[in-house]
Amino acid sequence: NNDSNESASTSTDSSVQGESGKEEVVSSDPIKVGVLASLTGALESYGKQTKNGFELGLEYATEGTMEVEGRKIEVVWEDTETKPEVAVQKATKLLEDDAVDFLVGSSSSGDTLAVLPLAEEYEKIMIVEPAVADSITGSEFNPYIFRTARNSSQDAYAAAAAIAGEGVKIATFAPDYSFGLDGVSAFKTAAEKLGAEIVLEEYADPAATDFTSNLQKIIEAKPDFLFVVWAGANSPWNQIADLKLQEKGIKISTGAPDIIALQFMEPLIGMEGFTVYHHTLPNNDVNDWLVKEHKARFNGEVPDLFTPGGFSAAVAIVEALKKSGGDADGNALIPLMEGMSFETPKGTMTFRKEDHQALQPMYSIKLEKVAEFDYPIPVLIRELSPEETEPPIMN
Amino acid sequence: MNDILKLGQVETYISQYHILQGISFEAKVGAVSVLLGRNGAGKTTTLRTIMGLTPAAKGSVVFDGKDISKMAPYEIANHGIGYVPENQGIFAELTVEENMRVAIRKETESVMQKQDYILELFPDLKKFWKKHGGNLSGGQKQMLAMARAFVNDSKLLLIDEPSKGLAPIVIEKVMEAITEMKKHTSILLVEQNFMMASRIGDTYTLIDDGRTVQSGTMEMLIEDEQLKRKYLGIG
Amino acid sequence: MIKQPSILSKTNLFYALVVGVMIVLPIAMDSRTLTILLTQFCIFAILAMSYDILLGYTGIISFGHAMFFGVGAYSTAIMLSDFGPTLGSFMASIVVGIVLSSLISIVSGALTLRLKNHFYAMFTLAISGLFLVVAEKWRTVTKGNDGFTFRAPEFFRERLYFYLFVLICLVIVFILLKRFVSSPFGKVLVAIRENEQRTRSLGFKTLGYKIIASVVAGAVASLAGSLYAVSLRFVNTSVMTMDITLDALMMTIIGGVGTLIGPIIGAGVIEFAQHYLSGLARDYPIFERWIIFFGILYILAVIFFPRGIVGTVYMKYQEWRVKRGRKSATLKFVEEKE
Amino acid sequence: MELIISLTINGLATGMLIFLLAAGLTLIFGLMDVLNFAHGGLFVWGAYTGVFAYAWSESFVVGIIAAILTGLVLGFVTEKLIITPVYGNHVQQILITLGFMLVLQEMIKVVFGPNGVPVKVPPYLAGSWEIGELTIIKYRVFIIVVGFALFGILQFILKRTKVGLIVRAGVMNKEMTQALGINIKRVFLLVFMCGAALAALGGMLMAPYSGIVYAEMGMEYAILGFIVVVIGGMGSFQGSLMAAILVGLAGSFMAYYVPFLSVAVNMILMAIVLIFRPQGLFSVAKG
Amino acid sequence: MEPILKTTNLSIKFGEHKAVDGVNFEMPAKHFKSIIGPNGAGKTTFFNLISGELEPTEGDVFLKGASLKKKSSVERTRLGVGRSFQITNVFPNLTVLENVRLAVQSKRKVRFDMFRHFLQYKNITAEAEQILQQVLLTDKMHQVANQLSHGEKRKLEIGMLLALDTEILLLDEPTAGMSLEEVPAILEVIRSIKERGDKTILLIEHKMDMIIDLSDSIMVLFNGTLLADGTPKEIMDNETVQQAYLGGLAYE
Ligand SMILES: Nc1ncnc2c1ncn2[C@@H]1O[C@H](COP(=O)(O)OP(=O)(O)OP(=O)(O)O)[C@@H](O)[C@H]1O
Ligand SMILES: Nc1ncnc2c1ncn2[C@@H]1O[C@H](COP(=O)(O)OP(=O)(O)OP(=O)(O)O)[C@@H](O)[C@H]1O
Ligand SMILES: [Mg+2]
Ligand SMILES: [Mg+2]
Repeated sequence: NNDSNESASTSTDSSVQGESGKEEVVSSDPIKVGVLASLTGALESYGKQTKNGFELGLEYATEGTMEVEGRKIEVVWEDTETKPEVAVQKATKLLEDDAVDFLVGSSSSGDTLAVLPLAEEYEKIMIVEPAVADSITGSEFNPYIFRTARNSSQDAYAAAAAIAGEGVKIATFAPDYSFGLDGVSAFKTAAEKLGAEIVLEEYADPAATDFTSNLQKIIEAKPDFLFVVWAGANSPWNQIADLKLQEKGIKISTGAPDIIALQFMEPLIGMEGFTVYHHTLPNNDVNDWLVKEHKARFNGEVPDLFTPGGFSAAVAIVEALKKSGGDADGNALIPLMEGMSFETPKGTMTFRKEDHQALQPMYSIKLEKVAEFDYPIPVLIRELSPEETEPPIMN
Repeated sequence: MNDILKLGQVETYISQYHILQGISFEAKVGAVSVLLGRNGAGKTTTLRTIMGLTPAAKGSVVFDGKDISKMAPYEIANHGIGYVPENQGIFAELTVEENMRVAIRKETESVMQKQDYILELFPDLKKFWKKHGGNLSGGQKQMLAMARAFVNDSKLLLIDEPSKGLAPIVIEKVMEAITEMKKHTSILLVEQNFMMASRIGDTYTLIDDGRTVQSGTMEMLIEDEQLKRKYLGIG
Repeated sequence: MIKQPSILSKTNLFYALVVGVMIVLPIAMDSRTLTILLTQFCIFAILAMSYDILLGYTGIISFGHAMFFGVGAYSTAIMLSDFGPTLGSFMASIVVGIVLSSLISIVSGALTLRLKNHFYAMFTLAISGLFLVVAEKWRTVTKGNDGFTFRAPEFFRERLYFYLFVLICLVIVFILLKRFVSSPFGKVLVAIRENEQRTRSLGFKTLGYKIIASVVAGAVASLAGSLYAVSLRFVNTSVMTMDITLDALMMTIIGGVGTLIGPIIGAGVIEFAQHYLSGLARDYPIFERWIIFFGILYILAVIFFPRGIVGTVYMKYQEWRVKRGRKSATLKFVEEKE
Repeated sequence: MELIISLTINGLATGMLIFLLAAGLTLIFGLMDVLNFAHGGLFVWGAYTGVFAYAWSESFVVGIIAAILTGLVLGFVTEKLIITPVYGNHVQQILITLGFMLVLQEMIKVVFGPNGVPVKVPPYLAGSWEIGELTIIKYRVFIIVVGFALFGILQFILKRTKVGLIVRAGVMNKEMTQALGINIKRVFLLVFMCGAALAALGGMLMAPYSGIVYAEMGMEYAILGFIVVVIGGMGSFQGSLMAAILVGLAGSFMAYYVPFLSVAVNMILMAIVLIFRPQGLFSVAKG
Repeated sequence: MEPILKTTNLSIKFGEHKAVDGVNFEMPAKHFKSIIGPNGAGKTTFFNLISGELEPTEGDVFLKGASLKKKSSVERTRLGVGRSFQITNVFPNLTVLENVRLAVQSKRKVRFDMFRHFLQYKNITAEAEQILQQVLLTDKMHQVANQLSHGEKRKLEIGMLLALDTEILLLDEPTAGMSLEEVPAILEVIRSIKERGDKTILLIEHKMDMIIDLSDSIMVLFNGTLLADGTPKEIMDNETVQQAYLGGLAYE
């Protein structure tokens, strides 16, 4: 029944709040948050995760009252359809017609980048979640942008931490477009810093079905590790298994993705890599609450890769508002949020002052078959501290 | 009853245009009936209406005792009507052979014999058996269109301007063929070539402006100078 | 005799009225959302009109129209971010986009416009696919799939001004293209659509005509792309994808090919239907799968408006006139179409 | 040498897979001249129903049968509701089939859920053989065999019956074929259903190969199908087969030797063929 | 006098089949020549070679002494070789008037004028209407061409050729399928063109009475070769022609 929450995360009686707000210096009107996500199309499942997470996060951070400093919080959802022009349309609608105080979003880097200038134009805080492109907090950065999602570089550092070391030979394999190329280049920097040697960079047509040629080359390069950056439906895992890379002494490493994608990674059981989140990994109260509530609310489903992200975005907003005493003015919030730390299902996150990227824990993991799950799950090797995966400042 | 085909007050629309506004005539078994009329009179439309290609809105088309006015074209064809359209309707990218194969309903002994007979009649077709229909000369296309209609055993043949574009010597052959056909088939002919029409026609029907003007035996028409002058511009 | 075209014809007055409403509406409603929606609509209307020159008037199906749109969008985005967000560099970028598009049209047209139907369509698909790859790979300039943001010229920061500018572009493009298609040149294009071989034997060099048509279409599409980039202040490879071509195609067909006004209406229908339907999804969870309704809209459009909205309305109107027995029906029809 | 063999086998398998995708389009687009953008939808529906039947019955064969049945039924519905009104009109075909494609694709999400579904290769086809340095994936060999078998059957049917001829004649001049006593509507319906069934079968065979089915897979592969049909020459199975193999091999070798171009290989191939041999490699029209 | 049109050893092969085989022919300007021959003799192909629709495998066509070898059909039309088609070949979805107007437009030099409304070219429309009058199609002027009956399309075909107003007219069976009543009217049109005396006309026909009536000379093609060329009388008396073409049927 996740739909019933739509745009009505505030179920508490509004008249009461109206009155209680009267004494406040700042307005007692509700605070509005506009969330942009891909609610249809190929990235639909990401959008839904963000949505569920965000709603739970609000509830958690407001302790169920759905209000902060006496102001009610209202959420308006918009579907970007993973099209930049729609994202801009919808964002403008949120900023203009709904007069939202915060933007949150979105599921694709393209949509997010297209919306960034609007945040600046309207001087509203935008929490980026879960888009990963480095340029969001890098070359395209503006001061109204805060990102709770991890960025590509953080992924890369986490990945490097998992496998790179002095003299380790690594080959990379990635889809031939921004996501893959950025991922590999960030990984390369991180891995080389740790003394590893990148022996081969292979890229494949993201729409391809046959990866054997690329894998053939990788086999010939005889690396110790193959680091794979992948996203999208047709994955190379089966072919990696079929060509027996692991038997040939090439260890595979990659990021453990969302649960749906994990289902396809059976062939990779045993691989060591990293992940952003899996509900079994973080050991803290927030996560416990999230898992419990999520299960209770969504027929026993557990939170997925981007659920804590949505959750964190909500927490960040509420915490910022608490600091400002309910003032949602963007310019007033920026200094308060810079350097702000807040508790999320992934532990403590901190918005770095320089580029507003949230530094956050990541996880070194090993993919294993565990009895109670029907898909391989990432098992914690070591939690990587926020500092360990701190990416360079690029804005 | 010896009418193979009988049209009763047939009216046909093409989109919103009222083209046929009352066509009635009979075609006798074993006879050659000829439709005459100036350009745009509605002769072709009449044949197309019989074939079910532009179905009649009103009136009856009775073929061999059955009303076929509501049937689909292929059913009508399968009831035994063969059709040579005025634009020949050759399948341009099929070879002559393939054109014939599409036309032949069942490859029985007798049909194959008939095909041989027809190919003797039009040796050009045999010569260009493997050629694409679209590459034939105008007259050869006309021959192919006729061959396609002749090859099956039909009870009635509708032929739209067979002499068009044919050399005089071939017209002779076609007339021969039609006379031969007449032995087992009835024929409804649209023909501008009055010489040919009058030589092989048994009865005529005059159409003008989508209406039947007059019908009768060919002899009567040949006699009737006035009628000829008025509707056919000859005499 | 056929009436001479007059500036004060009923149709033109009607158009003027519509433009008037389009100017007043966003000001009166004071809604930026509406302004943005209308801006998008105008941009896609321009794109769809350019497509109509190919599909509706010359009878060429192209699956690569997005490449011109993309060239325009990237020219503008790159120049605005490299040479500063001034009106000057914006205008220059439009010119650059148009010149590039024209060059591309000429080269690809000369290579393959002799091909028929699907073959040309598939060739354009290939070429635009290659352009997409270039946009993806030339990351120093395009930033690849992620794309980049840039600043719009000062004057266009006020979205209403930008909207008015786009609207003016739409009107000008419409008038110019209308002139173009009803000129003798345009008549030859229609002849090519109807029967190319015959057009040639009347003494028209059809290849030249087709290339010019595709140059015009490409240039206008590039203009649309430039405007699009400024409206988003962002560009990424999505401007080059098949989706854009398909949008243009759908808008043209829904509105009615070969009518020029049709594509504008088609753009309106699609933009607003999309906006409205996805809005419904937010308010009523059963509309979560609103795309189904969107698809059904296309299907119904074909069934009820087989010649597109404008084309079918014209046809029905004509039939109605004939039924009323007016002799002048066809004459009227011809005149109005022209 | 091993390398060449291995690249060839993989290219061949990919080619065969593409042929399986394109076979249905060879009938519908190549022969019947219908620009069917909903083809990808038929493909996905085949894949999904097949995969679900396979999972439910634990028999791959049952999955294949389910996919084919789905294809036939959907083909019937599609032809009757969507295609019949628009034969011969490419412009309308594009619009209506794209609309239908959206419906099919979204309906997948309604019926089977929005997420991708994992598919396993049946155990008897799983794994690979190793011959020296050479690794041969079993399922690929299976695909190659099925591809050739299907090609043989289709070729046989088309050559031995008048169906191909009648369809081509019907496309050229529908009225005339009717006047020759052929119920062309029914012929078109049957051929379309076969095309749809082939699409569905292609989807089902594709599923274990890529290990996943997802709603958006249709459109991607349909475009590839169109490319192959055009390169091969409209309406010729032989052409589609050769073109598919060409595309497969080119992809395989390019990815190895000229990786920079591998993203663009299909497009380049098609552009070259269209410039130098516009009617396609094996055109039926030009004997 | 230089012949206006000349062919030397003009030949074309389709595969093994020689459709036109070494035809040497010439004709003076303002002459009226008819071509007869059995079906498939190569008459239309001969026209196609002259008008540039097909390329000869051998030989050449000369217009006023200049070789046409390198000229496309478009250029030949502009140089003054106009033709009508045996299989009706019009613009199906344009009105009759527009069909003719396109032809008139081609003759005038307004082809690349892109931004003037075509209705402003009143004289083009006027001329088109006048031509439609000549070919008896005035009352069908605003009808779409594919709504015409076959005979009417033939008339339109001639109208378009007249509108092109080329020096040489190639007429391929202009009256095939035309009704008895209307053949004379079209004949009149052709005759009046002939009598104006500024056109060179080549006519393919099977209607012998008409040919004999109009032609200055007749040439006979047979199996792609030039069988005979001479005055109508000579041709009619030629034994071979009798046998190969006319059969027992002389003419009416
Ligand atoms: N598709 C159509 N739409 C509108 N009118 C049409 C259509 N087809 C034919 N007509 C009109 O119907 C009338 C009759 O046409 P039809 O073809 O039957 O004439 P016809 O007697 O065969 O003439 P012809 O001797 O020239 O072949 C003509 O006036 C023609 O203009
Ligand atoms: N494009 C082509 N390809 C192959 N053969 C052709 C082609 N065009 C014509 N032919 C053949 O060349 C021969 C001459 O054809 P052409 O059309 O010139 O005959 P024609 O004299 O005009 O006959 P008709 O009086 O029947 O129109 C015919 O046998 C025809 O089949
Ligand atoms: Mg007729
Ligand atoms: Mg001829």
